[in-house]
Amino acid sequence: MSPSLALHPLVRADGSATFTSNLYTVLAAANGPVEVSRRDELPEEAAIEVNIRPSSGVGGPRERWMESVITSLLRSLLLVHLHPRMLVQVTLQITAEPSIKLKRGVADVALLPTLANAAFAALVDGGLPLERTMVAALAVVREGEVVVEPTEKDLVGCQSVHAMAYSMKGEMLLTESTGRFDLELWEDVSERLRETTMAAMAKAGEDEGMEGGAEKGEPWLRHALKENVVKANAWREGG
Amino acid sequence: MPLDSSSYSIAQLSTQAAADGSSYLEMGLTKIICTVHGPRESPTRSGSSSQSPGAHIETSISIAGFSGTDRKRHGRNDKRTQEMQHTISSAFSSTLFTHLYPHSTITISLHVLSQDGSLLAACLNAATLALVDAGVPMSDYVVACTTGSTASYAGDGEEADPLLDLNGLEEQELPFLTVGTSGGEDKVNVLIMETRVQVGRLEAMISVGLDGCRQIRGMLDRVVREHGERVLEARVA
Amino acid sequence: MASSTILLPGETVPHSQLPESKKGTLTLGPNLRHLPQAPPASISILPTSSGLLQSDAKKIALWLDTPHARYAPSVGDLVVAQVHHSSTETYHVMLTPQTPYALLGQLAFEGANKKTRPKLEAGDSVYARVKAAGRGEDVEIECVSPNSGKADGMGPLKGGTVFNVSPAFARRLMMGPGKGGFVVLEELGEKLKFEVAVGRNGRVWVESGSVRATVAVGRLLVGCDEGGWGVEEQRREVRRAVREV
Amino acid sequence: MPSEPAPSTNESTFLLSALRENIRLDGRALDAYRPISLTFGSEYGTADVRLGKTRVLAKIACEVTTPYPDRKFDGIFTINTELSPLGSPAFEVGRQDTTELLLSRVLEKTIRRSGALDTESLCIVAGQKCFHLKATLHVLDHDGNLVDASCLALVAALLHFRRQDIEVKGEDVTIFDVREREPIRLTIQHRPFCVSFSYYHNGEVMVQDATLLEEQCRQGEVVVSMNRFGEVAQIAKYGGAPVDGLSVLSCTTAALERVKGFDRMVTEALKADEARRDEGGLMAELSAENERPTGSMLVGSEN
Amino acid sequence: MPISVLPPAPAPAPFANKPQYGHSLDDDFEDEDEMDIDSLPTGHQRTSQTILTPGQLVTQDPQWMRGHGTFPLEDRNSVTGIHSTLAGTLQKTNKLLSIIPLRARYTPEIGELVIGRIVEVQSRRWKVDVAAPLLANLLLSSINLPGGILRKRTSVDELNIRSYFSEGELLVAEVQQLFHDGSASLHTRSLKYGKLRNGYFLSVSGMGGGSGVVRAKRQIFTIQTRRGGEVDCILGVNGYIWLAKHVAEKEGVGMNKLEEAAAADTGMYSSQNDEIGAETRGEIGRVGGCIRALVEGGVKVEEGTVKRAYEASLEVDEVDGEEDYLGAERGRTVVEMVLSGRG
Repeated sequence: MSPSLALHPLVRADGSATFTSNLYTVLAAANGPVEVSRRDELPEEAAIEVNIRPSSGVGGPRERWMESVITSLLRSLLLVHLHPRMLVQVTLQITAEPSIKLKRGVADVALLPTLANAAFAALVDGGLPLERTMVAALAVVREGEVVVEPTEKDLVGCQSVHAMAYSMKGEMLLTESTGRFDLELWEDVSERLRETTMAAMAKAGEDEGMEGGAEKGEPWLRHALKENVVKANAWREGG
Repeated sequence: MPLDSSSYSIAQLSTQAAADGSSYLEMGLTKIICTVHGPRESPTRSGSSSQSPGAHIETSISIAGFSGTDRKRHGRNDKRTQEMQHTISSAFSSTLFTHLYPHSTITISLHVLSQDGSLLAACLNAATLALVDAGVPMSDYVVACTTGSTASYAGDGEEADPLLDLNGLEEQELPFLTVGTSGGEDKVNVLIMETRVQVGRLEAMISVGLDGCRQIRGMLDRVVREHGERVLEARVA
Repeated sequence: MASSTILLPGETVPHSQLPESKKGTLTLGPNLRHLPQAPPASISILPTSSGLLQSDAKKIALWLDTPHARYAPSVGDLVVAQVHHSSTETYHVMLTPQTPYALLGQLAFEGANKKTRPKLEAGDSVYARVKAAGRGEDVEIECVSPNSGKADGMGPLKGGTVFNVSPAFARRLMMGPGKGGFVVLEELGEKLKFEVAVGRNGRVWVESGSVRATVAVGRLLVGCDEGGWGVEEQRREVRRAVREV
Repeated sequence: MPSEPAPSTNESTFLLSALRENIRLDGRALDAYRPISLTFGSEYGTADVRLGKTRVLAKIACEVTTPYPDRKFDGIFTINTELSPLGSPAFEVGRQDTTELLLSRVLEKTIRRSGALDTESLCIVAGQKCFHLKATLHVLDHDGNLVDASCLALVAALLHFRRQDIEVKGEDVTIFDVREREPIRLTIQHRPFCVSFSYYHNGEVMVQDATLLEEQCRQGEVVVSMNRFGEVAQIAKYGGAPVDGLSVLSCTTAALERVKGFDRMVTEALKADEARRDEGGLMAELSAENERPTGSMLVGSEN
Repeated sequence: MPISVLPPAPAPAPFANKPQYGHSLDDDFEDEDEMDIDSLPTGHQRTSQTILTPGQLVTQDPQWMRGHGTFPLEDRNSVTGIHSTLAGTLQKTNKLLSIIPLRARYTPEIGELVIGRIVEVQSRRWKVDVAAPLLANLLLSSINLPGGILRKRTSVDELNIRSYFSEGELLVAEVQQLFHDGSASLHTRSLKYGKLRNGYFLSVSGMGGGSGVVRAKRQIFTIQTRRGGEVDCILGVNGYIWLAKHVAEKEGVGMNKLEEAAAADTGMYSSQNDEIGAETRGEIGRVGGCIRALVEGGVKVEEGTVKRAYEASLEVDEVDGEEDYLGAERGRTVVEMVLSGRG
């Protein structure tokens, strides 16, 4: 099952997106560039503020940690130097979670790809200047086997969880893992995730050429973004 | 319904020399000191803050730990207190001539020394006196009181007897509301009700409350006049 | 005309899409950037957002449209600005919420000198053009054309009201009759008398002298923006609105 | 510090003169609401309310904890409202602002203080174990009238929510997983809804369901919370321009009509949701079993 | 120093002991209606002796004009009346009716002498607290610079702005101009204005109060004290008062520009106090005590009352023995003596 992405679900925020993976749904809003408080102002580039809001209750240290991970990921995506002394604000609201209780560490890593994809899509929707396109994905190792984009059941009793993000050019932008694994296994996982994420961004032509393209899934990110652009430009045909 | 005011309410003006205006008010066992500072220039006037066309009214309520029977600590961040602060600020922002004082602040500080019901009403009355003392122009006094209904919400509306100016115990047992008026002719400025009551009961409660406010207005007005006469006496002497 | 190249952030603009003009330099519009460090043989132009690649062979320009972005001021844009406060020589005005205020000189009006300058209060609206906007510097606007010294329709906006639309919609409205896919204003103009000032910052000022007519114009504009009406639908809605007024 | 910019003089003057002629900028009648939609999520206890452009999401979660020592026989019920930049770029994370304060106080008074939820039913073992019901309100889009939308979403979510079933044997408590036993509904004693009135021209013009712009231009508001049986849970008029006592009373009359509509709407939406969930037919018998206690509570509050 | 412990003031009589007054709003409005405005003398310093309270109707007679402290309100019969917004007394200036509040913050007016405290230093001006709703402005160009009046202002002066006045320092100045928001612009372009030192600051409630400083012919005067030499008194109209050791003026009255320049140079902007003898300090303190006693007794503070109070305090000392403190009983005695002296 390929993840689903809907752009611009909100009205007030500059850019917004809803992203649903096998496990979570995250609603993201991006505002920017907006005025920044003196305290957070950076002289040469835009400050990035990420807020993660759990579906119930208020955030705690776990959310703060995820925020720091997402912030540094976004810093590698956004062209921050284009808006010095301004703020790019990203708010990530978790709206649906797995119904089973996951171990804390597992849940944190498992959530990261959904957060990252939602945040990226919201930034695109808000027209904020980006350096590259990226896709994040999750994999678990279960009974020695790598499962990409796992379901709830796959997460229970897995050995390790890996969240990674790749740019369109195949650069690794994010990697967070937890559990027991060795370097070899990690390399294996990262290769698998690279293929998956690349497939999500692939151009239609390249997709077929790729080995086992069907298995990797369709280029959902490209489709979703393309659809959004086509919709916005529909008037050109009419006029 | 006459307000039982014999040896009951006490009010004074100009009790704190250091403030621009001040008052002390007792309504039953609810006792409040109010000080008013300003209008004075708003402290933060950085570029981003809005240049408001009129004075901004800030209210702070501090409830002494010993004011109630349960010796509870009342934090400033208590939402109930904050709501009262907001209510008082907005009640006066429509009554005071704030447009005469652009980009300045009027601070109302209320210190609750003892509480036994009708807290919001007492705060509003005390603030009115202190603002009069401070010489802040206003279109009318803001006066408030509480009214309750004797029967519980499930009972029949006809038999219920509304009562005026509730104490703490009555507030815990009966549905009640706080009504504040200003501008004369039964104009309702503040109306806060937090207990469940049948809709049919409201009319009687509000009309008794309006009557109570009229009486309290008379009292406050007399206090102001007496205070004024004393001041004039001293000036002439 | 419109190409059908849709790009994602960081993809290279294909060479085939570059305007085929040998003379003159290529102008890059919004949402595109040039990477100079790339080998000289290949011109490396990257989009910073996802959108439809637009090119103008005459002006040798290339740009990318983004549908929802916050308005970014660029020199020459006409905007509807709101005065926030004034200091001795300038008005501080709001173009979009939550962004630093733009500056409007108190003398930047047609024929204004110390005595004749318009007195603006906080909350007043002006129709102005962006005079300066650059990275990291204050945005400046003016209500007088730099060439003619005339107001050219700019200046304080008296009466009427302001409606909020998306910046993309505002830009299309300003493309002129038919070009932006809108016929609302033209159609309405035949039936009703009203003044309108479209600001690129997504604020449209409308004044007709009658509350009902102004509301009708505003609702049509907002409906058009949010509903994405086609030309036929626009005509139908205009007819209905006119009947109601 | 970001804040909602004040409307321009043109906008506020125009809005007021339009209201003088009983015209609203979106063409509504003064007492009309914007289109309302109420949808439930796939999880129990999730309600999404849209009121024109305003959108609120209410979520209910439940966990087992120890009760407060001074309230041994009660479970814990908290309502959490926090405004984030999601709803409007003017909201700042973690900042206390008046909109949030008033919203949370109104919900507190309307739902918690009026006893809409029977907290005793959340008690598992007196003094030792109880359910902690956490209601969280997410404001996704703010275009005015957050109070009415939030209250509607919260009441709907509470009615939609099912908690895990339990079994108490002496000191031992078994909490059944959703898969093991059909979860059960909460005991809702009455359904209060909020109706907010904004007024202009010294109370001569009263408007329901104000948009953000209308809220910014108003002289004051009256928030009435009541259920369809005419029991008023709270009234709040925090200062603002004084109005006649009579017009406040007329607000309650208008609110009653509106509340009846809300109540009907929630009932229908719940029914539709149930029908959708019941497609498998598997839950039919289980839910019939659960119908009884909830139904009787509703009757009880009718007296 | 002796401390007098005051017994708590008796609680004011509860309401019910007095006849019900203004039982309803309507009574209030109508009873107070016909105030005899015509018989009221017109002009400053002469106000009615009846107290008006906020919301009260002053008159419905259309011949009068609304002044400060009033607002128009239409009643049920759509007759517009002038209502009071303050608790105070009525003042009539020809056809203009104003309410003079019993007490209020200072409202600056052009030409008034005020004492202020520097709150903020900006690039070319100071922000001065003068007890008014808004801070007053003092422009760098509105002060005398060392080197005389002919000296040109330079950017160096802008950089050295703190060497003239810095935060917390006191000055005496005149209100030069008012802005549309009611805030004042000050100037110190006269030798009698400028930085304050060698003395003692005290603040009493400002204009319009039952007590406090009132506008008078002279706001600056010198008291010849018995032991400490001369003490300068500056009574700011805004209720701020400065008492200082008298500094002899340089050579005569007719100052020319050169002398002015010289005076300016010698420590015009110094923040250092001169040597002040213990006796002078004592006398400054005594004058301060007198003023406080006057304020407490509700007597207006002006040259005459201050001087009389000083004399009275000396007499009290002769009777009761010497004591520095002028509070409580002694204070009241002084006030009584002042009042009887006048009557």
